[in-house]
Amino acid sequence: MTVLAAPRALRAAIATTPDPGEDVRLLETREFLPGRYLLRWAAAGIARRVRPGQFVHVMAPRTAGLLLPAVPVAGFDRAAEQITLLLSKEDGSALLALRPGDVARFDGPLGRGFEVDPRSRFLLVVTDTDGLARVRACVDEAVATSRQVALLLGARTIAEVPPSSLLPDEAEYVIATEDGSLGQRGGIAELVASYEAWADQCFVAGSDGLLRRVAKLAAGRDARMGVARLGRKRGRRPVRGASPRRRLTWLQVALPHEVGCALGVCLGCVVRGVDSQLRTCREGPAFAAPELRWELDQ
Amino acid sequence: MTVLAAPRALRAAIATTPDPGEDVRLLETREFLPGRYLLRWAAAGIARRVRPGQFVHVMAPRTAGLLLPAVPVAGFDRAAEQITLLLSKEDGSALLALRPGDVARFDGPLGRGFEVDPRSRFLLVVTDTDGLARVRACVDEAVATSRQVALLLGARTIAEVPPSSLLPDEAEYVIATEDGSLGQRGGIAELVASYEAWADQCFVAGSDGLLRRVAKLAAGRDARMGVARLGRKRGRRPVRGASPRRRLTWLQVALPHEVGCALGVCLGCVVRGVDSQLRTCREGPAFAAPELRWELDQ
Amino acid sequence: MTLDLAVELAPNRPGRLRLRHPVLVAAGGAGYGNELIEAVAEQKPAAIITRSVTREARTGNRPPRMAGLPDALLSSVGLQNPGLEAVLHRQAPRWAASDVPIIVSICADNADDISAMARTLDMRPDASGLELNLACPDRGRHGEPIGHDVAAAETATVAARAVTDLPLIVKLIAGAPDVRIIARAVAAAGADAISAIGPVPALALDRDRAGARLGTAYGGLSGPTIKPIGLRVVYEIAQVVRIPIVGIGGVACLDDVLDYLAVGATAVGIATAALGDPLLPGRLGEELAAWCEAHGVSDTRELTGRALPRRKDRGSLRMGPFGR
Amino acid sequence: MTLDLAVELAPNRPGRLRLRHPVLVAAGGAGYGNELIEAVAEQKPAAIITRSVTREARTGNRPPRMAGLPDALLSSVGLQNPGLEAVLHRQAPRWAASDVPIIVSICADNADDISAMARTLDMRPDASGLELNLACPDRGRHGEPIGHDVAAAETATVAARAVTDLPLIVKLIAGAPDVRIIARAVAAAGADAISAIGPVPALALDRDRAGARLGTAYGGLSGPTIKPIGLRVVYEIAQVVRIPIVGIGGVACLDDVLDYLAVGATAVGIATAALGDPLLPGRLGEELAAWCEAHGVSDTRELTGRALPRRKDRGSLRMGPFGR
Ligand SMILES: Cc1cc2nc3c(=O)[nH]c(=O)nc-3n(C[C@H](O)[C@H](O)[C@H](O)COP(=O)(O)OP(=O)(O)OC[C@H]3O[C@@H](n4cnc5c(N)ncnc54)[C@H](O)[C@@H]3O)c2cc1C
Ligand SMILES: Cc1cc2nc3c(=O)[nH]c(=O)nc-3n(C[C@H](O)[C@H](O)[C@H](O)COP(=O)(O)OP(=O)(O)OC[C@H]3O[C@@H](n4cnc5c(N)ncnc54)[C@H](O)[C@@H]3O)c2cc1C
Ligand SMILES: Cc1cc2nc3c(=O)[nH]c(=O)nc-3n(C[C@H](O)[C@H](O)[C@H](O)COP(=O)(O)O)c2cc1C
Ligand SMILES: Cc1cc2nc3c(=O)[nH]c(=O)nc-3n(C[C@H](O)[C@H](O)[C@H](O)COP(=O)(O)O)c2cc1C
Ligand code: FES
Ligand code: FES
Repeated sequence: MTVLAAPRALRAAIATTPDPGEDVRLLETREFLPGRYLLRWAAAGIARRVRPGQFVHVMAPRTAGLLLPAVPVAGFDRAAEQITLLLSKEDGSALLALRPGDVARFDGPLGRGFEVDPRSRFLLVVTDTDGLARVRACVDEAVATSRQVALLLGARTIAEVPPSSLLPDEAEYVIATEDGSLGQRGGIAELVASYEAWADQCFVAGSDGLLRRVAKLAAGRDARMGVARLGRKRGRRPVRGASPRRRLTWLQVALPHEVGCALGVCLGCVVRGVDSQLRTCREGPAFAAPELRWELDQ
Repeated sequence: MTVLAAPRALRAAIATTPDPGEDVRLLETREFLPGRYLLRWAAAGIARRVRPGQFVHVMAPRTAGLLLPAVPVAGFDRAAEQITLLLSKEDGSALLALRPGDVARFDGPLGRGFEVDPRSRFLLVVTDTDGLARVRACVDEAVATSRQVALLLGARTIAEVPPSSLLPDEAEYVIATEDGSLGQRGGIAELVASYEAWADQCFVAGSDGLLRRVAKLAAGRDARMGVARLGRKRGRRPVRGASPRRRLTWLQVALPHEVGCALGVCLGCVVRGVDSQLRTCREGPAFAAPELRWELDQ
Repeated sequence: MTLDLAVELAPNRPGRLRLRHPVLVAAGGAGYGNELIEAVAEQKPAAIITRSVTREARTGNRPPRMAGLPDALLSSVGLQNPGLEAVLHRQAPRWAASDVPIIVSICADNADDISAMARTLDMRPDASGLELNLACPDRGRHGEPIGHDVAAAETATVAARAVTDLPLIVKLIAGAPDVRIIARAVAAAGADAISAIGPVPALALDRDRAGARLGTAYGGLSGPTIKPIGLRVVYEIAQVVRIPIVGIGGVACLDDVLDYLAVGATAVGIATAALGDPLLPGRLGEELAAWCEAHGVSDTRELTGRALPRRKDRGSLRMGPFGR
Repeated sequence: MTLDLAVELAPNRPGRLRLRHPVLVAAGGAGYGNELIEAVAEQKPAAIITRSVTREARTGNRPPRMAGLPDALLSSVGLQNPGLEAVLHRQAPRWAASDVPIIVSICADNADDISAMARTLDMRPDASGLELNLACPDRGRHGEPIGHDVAAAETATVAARAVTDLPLIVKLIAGAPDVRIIARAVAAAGADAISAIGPVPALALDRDRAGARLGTAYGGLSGPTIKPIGLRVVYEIAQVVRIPIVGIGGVACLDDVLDYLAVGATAVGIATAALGDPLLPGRLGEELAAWCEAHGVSDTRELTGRALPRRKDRGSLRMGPFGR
């Protein structure tokens, strides 16, 4: 098996972040669901700078650099200088073979994270078992900044519901399962409506279907809530995708980003935006919902 | 990455050995040369039955069962119920990722080992860095049965010479390097001549070139030594490849066997015999030199 | 829920090649099958396809014949076999005694040999079917395999079909410029089923890089590494023929079986991984049954073709930001 | 010992495409090159081949476009690019400022477009060479790639050659029934060098197996998994042409570079592994230099073709028990 030697930090030099790669030390691997693991790392630099929605590019160890090198930062503790990743066995990441004390090298944090408006007090996070890794850090952000946060999670069945120990006590954790084996029966998107008035902002990641359903709901929310269209009252029309504009958007989504250059050059991570193609690794992985071309059935 | 679950013991049921696969526990991994490792295992059943030249088929862990599942047993200690394997990083064996205490499953011992004549007192072992794993167990056999043994090892340079700590003190360890950086300068085959009178039997494994050179020497030895042709005085002409005949042969070679069914059905391990094709996994990996079609330049 | 894992590989000849479950041993994965049959009481493969047999004996290729690569096997056995008559003489009596169907793979580069072998097998009660291996290099076309050429593939299929009504599987190779054309031709020429893929031509070097690692230089790549190629080929074939497909190439675990079914295979064959673990095909049959039970699937045929494009999707312009 | 790592990719145009060492970035491995060039001061790749450019702009394929597989990448970007003029306008000024030669990959399914693009490039000082990508599906031949067909490959090569004397590399694909025939034709038509291989057509499924993982269903397989296929193709080509070959496919470490050189490549290209680690091509150039020094090799050309069959070996009947 060809294994690449650890590269020097380069992506960082050209990417959104000016920081070089970092040697990180594995503190703990915990199987929180069958085949799903939480990995906690000592990673001072990344923990200090990371924003929810950002990812790291695993430079070493890896199997020829190809097995899902991009991994979302699922949690952070700036005081303890730690980050957590959530990985599933099917990802085949070489990180799962490591044991506590082992060292890996991560390039990051990379990409654009969620924009949390300073004035937002109530944050809604909506996800499913697979999407959790991409939005879980919003909960840490909320707790660190003394906001209220609710995390709605949908799963097929109770066996796929992550334990509440994955979340800080401060977070409200609401569950729906398709078979009704835990929490509400049905899809989690159906629960979003009852939070839309409460939440100042909503962050979502999960299956395509979940994203579409929540996006559709959000598209109708402004009207229902009587909210002014974002940015309308400002003098200059803000640039789509610009931070201030994103910050004011009720719904932001984090798209999956697993492989590719994370540099913006391979165009492998492209998704369709409203008026251009967007690269998940550079313009994302977090997007304001209105930036994306949803073409929803309305 | 697909990883096969541990299969039940089957090869054993149809193979030369009537024994099922065995769970073995790693005791120690030691890097004895850069990129080359000695792995010591608690493996009571295999240690009890193994003969020098035999191999095990690694059933678990493995990467889809393909990366060199056949590994020669490089050493054994019947009293301690241990065996050792020698692996190099290039083999890419999943065994190298294990740590002490981890369990693997081996099918074996498989194949036909060397035949040591009960009357032989002086054993000569000839090899090179890569071949060592296939013949090193002859030394353990010799020591266990109070025979004298000399191991001649050829390497390109001192950096590729395994340390003498790999061998018991009782063994004579003779080295030649191509660049003269340790021991005699030149090929190891050149040293065999000075042992041919001393040795009752000779066991060799290594590069094709080494095997050919030693085979050529051995082909002329009978005449030089005035040794009667093997088996000639017996009533019935012994079957080529039969144990008694092999036992009387001065030179036996262990051929490499890395992949394939180890069952005799895939014909992937075939080598050319004097009057038929021979399967390394069943008729070998140890062969009497006269069984093989050398087509030596004479 | 009654669970039906059985599949028909020759639906036009009902019951003639009915398998208890969809996982079989592909050609080369168990020799002529008897060692395996005799050792296994449970976890039996659905069927065993023999290694390919030629009309006359062949000594096979110059060693070394196999090399282990990361997640793959490179091999070039070269059809070593004692010829069809000898194989039948030595092996067939035991086939008859087994309840695992034996499908005899035959290989030749001319219609005469194919007809002769198919005729011979037609008269034997011990073979449950025939696989025609189109990987044979055609001496008439600078050694390019028969399976690369529509006309040659068609001729070969007709040569077998004309003389036997044994279930006939035709094995395609991955290297054809457009495998769909070959698949259509072979189906039209009377194949009961199609199997694909065979090994992918490849090469590996000796440790010192002074030459190729195999005696023939070139070898066929098989094992997990080739699965994405095999899935592509089966996905292509499944969209153009209606006969059953045996998906082969890199199967080593249940996920691989489910993948091949999803792209349109009715059954799945295993060679390389069965060399390392001869019980694998039978065990995966059991695992498939358990999986179906756990997922409320009562007939594996429900799984076949699930991932193929549905007609209504074609030409649809509606798609979201990530293409769905 | 003076160490000469330099290689000429267009020996008939001396000095026009002389590389400092043999490891370059293959098409798609670094976009149009400027991000990489501007970030790297040392460990520079020997050259950068741009992602393929078409005459008119293309929006590329429907997402998702990439999937990570074990030791491989499946991708289908679909030639997203703003068209040659726009690429030259935005990117070429910075190419001119760099000392890393930029080779522009062009792609089209008709001679007109190829001529037009080659002519445009011929007039620019900033491109050091031209790579003609024969993977383009030919609309005139049901979308079969140009590189599958001798006549189409020849026409395409002539179309470029006739209008430029820039160094011309023609990139072959792995899927041709007999790549040697294409290689010979392309060399005869005036290619200065040949590169191979491009990605291997393959497919992967979504996690729930309800459809293909990529938006286009099919994708191209690249990365370590395809190396044995790439080595086979280069080994084949090297036996029939005398022009330099750029070996591509699955290169990720020094051993891979040495392998491609041994089967006849003069230089080695990296795409997939360079996506993960953009410094890799430059670093492997340095590692190669160190290796040559340690092994007493003074010129990498000594390594090229070492594993190819030597004439004297051919037809030799003498071989030992293991075939040597
Ligand atoms: C595009 C392409 C290019 C190729 N280029 C070359 C090349 O340049 N040089 C080269 O030597 N090989 C070439 N081959 C053949 C390739 O090397 C073989 O497919 C590969 O070696 C598989 O090994 P094998 O068939 O010998 O081994 P096996 O493990 O025996 O595989 C069995 C297969 O061999 C076929 N087979 C092989 N020889 C014969 C024969 N004489 N008669 C009948 N059937 C036979 C059978 O159909 C059977 O499927 C090429 C194949 C393809 C598809
Ligand atoms: C034997 C064979 C069978 C195939 N069968 C199918 C099939 O059934 N269905 C199918 O959709 N595809 C098929 N393909 C094409 C295959 O899917 C592509 O090679 C693969 O998807 C690579 O992706 P890409 O070229 O689109 O992506 P990219 O990453 O963009 O690769 C770039 C390559 O795309 C080529 N390219 C793609 N489209 C165009 C175009 N319109 N004009 C010019 N160049 C273009 C370029 O030459 C370039 O090399 C087949 C290819 C082969 C060789
Ligand atoms: C050792 C070996 C021998 C094979 N012999 C044959 C054969 O005789 N005839 C044939 O059609 N295919 C033969 N194959 C090809 C397999 O049937 C199968 O098509 C290919 O190996 C891909 O499947 P796998 O990845 O499960 O091995 C052989 C494969 C291997 C590994
Ligand atoms: C993301 C990506 C984009 C590619 N784009 C092109 C391209 O535009 N033109 C081309 O000829 N080859 C393209 N290729 C193919 C590569 O140049 C190369 O031939 C192939 O990927 C095999 O090499 P690798 O294993 O090093 O990636 C691309 C490959 C990848 C992975
Ligand atoms: S991952 Fe390459 S452009 Fe985004
Ligand atoms: S390894 Fe299969 S016959 Fe020996």
